[in-house]
Amino acid sequence: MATDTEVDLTPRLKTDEMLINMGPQHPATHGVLRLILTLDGEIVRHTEPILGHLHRAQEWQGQNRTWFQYQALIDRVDYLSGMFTSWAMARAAEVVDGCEVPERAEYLRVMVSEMNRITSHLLWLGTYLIDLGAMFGFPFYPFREREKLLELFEEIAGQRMMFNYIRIGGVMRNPKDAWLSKLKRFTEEFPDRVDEYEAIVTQNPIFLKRTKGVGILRKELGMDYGITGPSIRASGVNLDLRRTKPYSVYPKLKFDVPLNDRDGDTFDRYIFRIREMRESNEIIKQCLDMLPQGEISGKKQIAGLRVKAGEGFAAVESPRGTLGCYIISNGSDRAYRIKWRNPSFCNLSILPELLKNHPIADVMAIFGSIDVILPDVDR
Amino acid sequence: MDQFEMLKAWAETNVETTMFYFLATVAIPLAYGVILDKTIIRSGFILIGVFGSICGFFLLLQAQFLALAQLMIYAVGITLVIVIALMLTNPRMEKSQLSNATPANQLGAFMVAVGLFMTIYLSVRPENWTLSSEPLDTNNVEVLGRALTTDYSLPFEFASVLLLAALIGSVMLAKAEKPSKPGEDDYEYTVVEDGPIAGDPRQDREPAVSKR
Amino acid sequence: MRNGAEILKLGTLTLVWWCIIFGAVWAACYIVGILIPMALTSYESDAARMTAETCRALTPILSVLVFIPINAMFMVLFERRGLAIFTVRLGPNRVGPDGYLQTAADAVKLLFKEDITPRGADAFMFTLAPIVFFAPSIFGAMPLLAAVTNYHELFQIANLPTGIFFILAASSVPVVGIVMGGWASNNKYSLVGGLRSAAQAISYEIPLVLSLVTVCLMAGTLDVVQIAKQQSGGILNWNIFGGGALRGLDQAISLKFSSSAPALQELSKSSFEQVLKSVYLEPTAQALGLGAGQEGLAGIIAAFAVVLLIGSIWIAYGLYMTGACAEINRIPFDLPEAESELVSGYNTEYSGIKFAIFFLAEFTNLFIVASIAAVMFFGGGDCPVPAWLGTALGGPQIASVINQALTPLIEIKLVDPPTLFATIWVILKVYSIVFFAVLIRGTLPRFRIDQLMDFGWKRLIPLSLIVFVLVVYAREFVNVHVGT
Amino acid sequence: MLALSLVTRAKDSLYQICRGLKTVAMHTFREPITQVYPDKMPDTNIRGRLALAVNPETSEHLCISCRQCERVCPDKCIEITAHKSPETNKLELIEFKIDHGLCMFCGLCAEVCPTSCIINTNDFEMSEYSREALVYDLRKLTLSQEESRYYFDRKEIPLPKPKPAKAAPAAAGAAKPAAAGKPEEAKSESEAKVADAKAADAKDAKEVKQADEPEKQTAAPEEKEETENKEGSDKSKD
Repeated sequence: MATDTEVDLTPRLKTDEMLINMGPQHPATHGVLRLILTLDGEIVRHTEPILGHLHRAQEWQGQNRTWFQYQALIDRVDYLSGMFTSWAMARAAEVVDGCEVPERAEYLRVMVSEMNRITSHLLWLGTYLIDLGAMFGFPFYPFREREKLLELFEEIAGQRMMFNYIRIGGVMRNPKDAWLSKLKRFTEEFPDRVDEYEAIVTQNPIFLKRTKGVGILRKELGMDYGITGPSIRASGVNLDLRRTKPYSVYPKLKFDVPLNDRDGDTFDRYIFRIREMRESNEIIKQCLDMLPQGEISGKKQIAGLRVKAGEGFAAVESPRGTLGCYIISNGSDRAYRIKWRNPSFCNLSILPELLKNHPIADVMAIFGSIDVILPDVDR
Repeated sequence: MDQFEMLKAWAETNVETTMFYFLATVAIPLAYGVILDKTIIRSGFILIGVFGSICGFFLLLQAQFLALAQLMIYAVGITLVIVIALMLTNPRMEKSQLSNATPANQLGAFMVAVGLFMTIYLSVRPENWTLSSEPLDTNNVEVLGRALTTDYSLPFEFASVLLLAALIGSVMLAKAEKPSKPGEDDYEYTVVEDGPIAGDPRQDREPAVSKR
Repeated sequence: MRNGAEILKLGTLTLVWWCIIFGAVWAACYIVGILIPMALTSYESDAARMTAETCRALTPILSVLVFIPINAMFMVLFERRGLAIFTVRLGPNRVGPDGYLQTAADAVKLLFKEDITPRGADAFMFTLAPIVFFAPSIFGAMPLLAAVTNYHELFQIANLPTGIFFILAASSVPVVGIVMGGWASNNKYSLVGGLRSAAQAISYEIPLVLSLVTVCLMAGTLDVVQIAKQQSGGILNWNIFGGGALRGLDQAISLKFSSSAPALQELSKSSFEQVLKSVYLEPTAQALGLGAGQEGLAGIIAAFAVVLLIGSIWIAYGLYMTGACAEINRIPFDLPEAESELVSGYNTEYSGIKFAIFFLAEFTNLFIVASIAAVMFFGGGDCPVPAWLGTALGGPQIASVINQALTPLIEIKLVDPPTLFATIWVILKVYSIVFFAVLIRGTLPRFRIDQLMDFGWKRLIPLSLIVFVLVVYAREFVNVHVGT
Repeated sequence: MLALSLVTRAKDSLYQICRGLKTVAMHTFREPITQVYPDKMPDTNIRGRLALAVNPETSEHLCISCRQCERVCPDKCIEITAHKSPETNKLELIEFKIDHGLCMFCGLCAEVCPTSCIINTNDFEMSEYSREALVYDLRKLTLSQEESRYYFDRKEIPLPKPKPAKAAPAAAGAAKPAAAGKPEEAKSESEAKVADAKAADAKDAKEVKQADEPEKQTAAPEEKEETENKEGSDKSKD
């Protein structure tokens, strides 16, 4: 099997190289990334990502908005996993401020963020299959489940993507019982749906051909480039902040972190995301069982919210990897300095290495598999 | 009734002649176009038109199978390969060679062309072509098949040997340029893993630093 | 059946559109092929007769010209609604009653869109490309038309003795249009798309042709009308079931059915065996030179040959469909226009009417490919119910009732029942295949170009050669069409 | 051997493809998830278009011109014009503008509003032909009594206590419809606080808002002092 899927791409005939400008208007660059590809025939020899088309000065805005206002903005950095960005910022601010977060709020945070992880991976799954050319059928199925979660988000946070739900010191709103039971129902039926996706995709010979042995990310190389998230776990690096640097109530929850025993390829990155969705589902189930009663916010959520002077860093494990936030506060109602460590930006840096000597058709298979969100790259 | 049949017969013969002249007037300018067009890929496409009209001639001769084979193999298959080969070659190189053509070269080429034409003309002219108005057997696939496997089996086999030689030759050509060392075939602008990511690969071209 | 309403809607939509398409084609054919010649024959002049003849001769091409645009419109809609059902959506349901006119609106929109020729493009080639892409599909449809209209004399004109070869030759031309368009667009994505298309078409033409040649070998002719005619007489005679390999079984069963009287039961039993023997054992024994005592061996070999033949034909059909999907650039072989890689491939720069022609031709090609399959493998316009079963189900009575009802229309040549039924069966067959193509489109991801080439050259071509050889040998021991 | 493995693999591949095809084909028999949107309006809980609620009981305007929303808005899309009434010495609302083209529907203004006046409705349809039309004025923003009741019920906001009837300058409120009648200035903040038994978070917001009031005045010192119509209120902030 292995010998068959390996592609011998050593060039035999010397032909003229061609520069192709992929993006920012290209349908498969997930937004506005621009890649300058140097092609030898259909083989990519050199890649140069051009960033910044979506730069919105999110860090600068953090210094010019009050904490309260900035929380509403920060969801937009990684718009597919807004819970994690707001959580990272809230945790950083809590580290600086030293305020307590009630346990119920922590459970709610874990719950909604794991839900968010599922939605993010579902969207990735759909779009990834589009990248691989399954344009018309399969991509709609993940979106169907995602829709259910988005409706739950809408009910609890008031928005489907820009939640503004996790706040410094707690969360915004208490869920109702009906909401919890809906979520419970979802968690019960979700594994069947994932089985369905796997029935369509995982063993599909074309899919296997497209993904197995393609874009192999060596463990050391990935560590050198600072890759995080499922991409590096698929290459066998045990880096999941929920386990390695536990935060919130994760130590109390039972879940597996899938870990590969070899250098991961595109297929591994796919299958690890699928497994992560299942694990997230389990986490939500446990949270629903363990959810305690009590306060939901340890700090008053008001316009004049202040964070004590000091500086601190906190990171969460977002669907794309380690999402860190570094805050310096001078005690006023806004940050003195905010710096983000965005997983997409770091993960994207590996792209030229992964694409080298792959045919142009693999560009999207590989680029899709590292799951980059462009606003997260450009901030 | 007779009148009608006559009309029909007249129309049939005339349609055939008209079609012949029509195809000829298409084919000859297209053939000139293949030679004269400045854009080499365009002349490749024009060649398809030439083959298409030759296919029309075969149809007029009631050789349907040959006509269709002509269309399938020459007009589409071979010409496409030619066009692709042309696309993959360097057009600038072609241009420089063209400009290098001296008047002596041009004269030589002209002489060769004239000589070739005269040879073909002289060899074809004295032949006695028997004219026949009798239609060919509609199932001329069978006729062709029989001819190829009985009377003409030797030329047929020779033709396939030629094709085999061409295949082997193309494989050899494709294999000819083998990278001597694994590192050497790397794209020269490629920034190796340990080096910094260069801004513009064409400006600061760095030698390969190290290999893992 | 929680989705019953949507399936029902799709069914109604299909029926309505079929009525529109075939109504239009029928009207055009009737007026040009029958009404005008009928009117003209009343004049005794030669010119009138000539005109009448010309009209009749032009009927097939006219019917195809009317058919193709309307049919392509319907197929786009059909595909969109079908995909919507597979993906738990509703599909286009806004324009017209329940979305029936969606594609008509799209077509009108495309016609009135600005026709842009990019700067630096070769304008002549750029314009020529869609024509070269589209025109062959019209020609390709012609012999098929003769085959599927149940040998109606009006469409017999379109037949050619080299029918299937003509279709294949015509269907190989569109790739020139793609390469031309790709090169003339002055766009690198288009160019890569065009080159890919050429490579793909040339590679997949071989298994495609070889699988069809296998069928032609069984049929002993290239003439599609002949091939369709040979398969008449129920599902067991179709090429997909060995092209007459099961004919003996068919005959034996029909014999059994015909003798329903209990007294004849014993006799019919023996004759049942006799028929089987005469059809299967004897040719096999003859071919092997076996004596009278070795009937058991001959029976085993005959059975094996039949199974082998049918299996080979199924594989040949699979090969044909794979190659055809690649020829017409459908998923999973839609590399020339791979959206995620090449934006839109060869038609990136096209807009307006030129894009519409590309789009039209794509779906027409799908239809033609499906009709080739219907003619070559599924018996053309043949009713799948065998005669004995039809009799048992009261087929003749139904037919006579229908004939009675249609008699006044038949009188004035408004309807020709054989053609009508043949058309209905062909359409059902063709659209089943199209529906399957839609299902495939809804499931499979896309190949990569080098894998596509590998798959074509290293898997499909050897397999098609093996199937070819198997069929050559297997049919020596079985009565296929050639023998009868 | 090789041929056998090839056959096995071909069989496996075919089986897997058929499994996928079957799964997709079985989806035919599932209910469509599409919502027929314009025909059937979705029942959302979305933080939609901003609006100003009136007291569902008395149809009084609830805005007290405290400018909390204007200050908290990250996009600066709210613009309040108010003046201190010479008779009552209380703030009177003259104009309330929200530029929905700028608004990002974060809902912060609704959170800080002490009287639950500004709320996010569930309405999300506000297509217009021009950007100017997206700037909603007081008349367009103010909800009717029924709508206010609907949203108060839906969002489970406790009903505000009706204000004591005032000798009405209501008629002086220019050519505004009755629903958008001249809003009266609220009582002192403490009074309003006691009166309105708010939901927990809303209450929190209000309590601390009082505590923070002097500090905020340093940042935006105009509130109590300036009595005139302030167009450049956002300019005065830095």
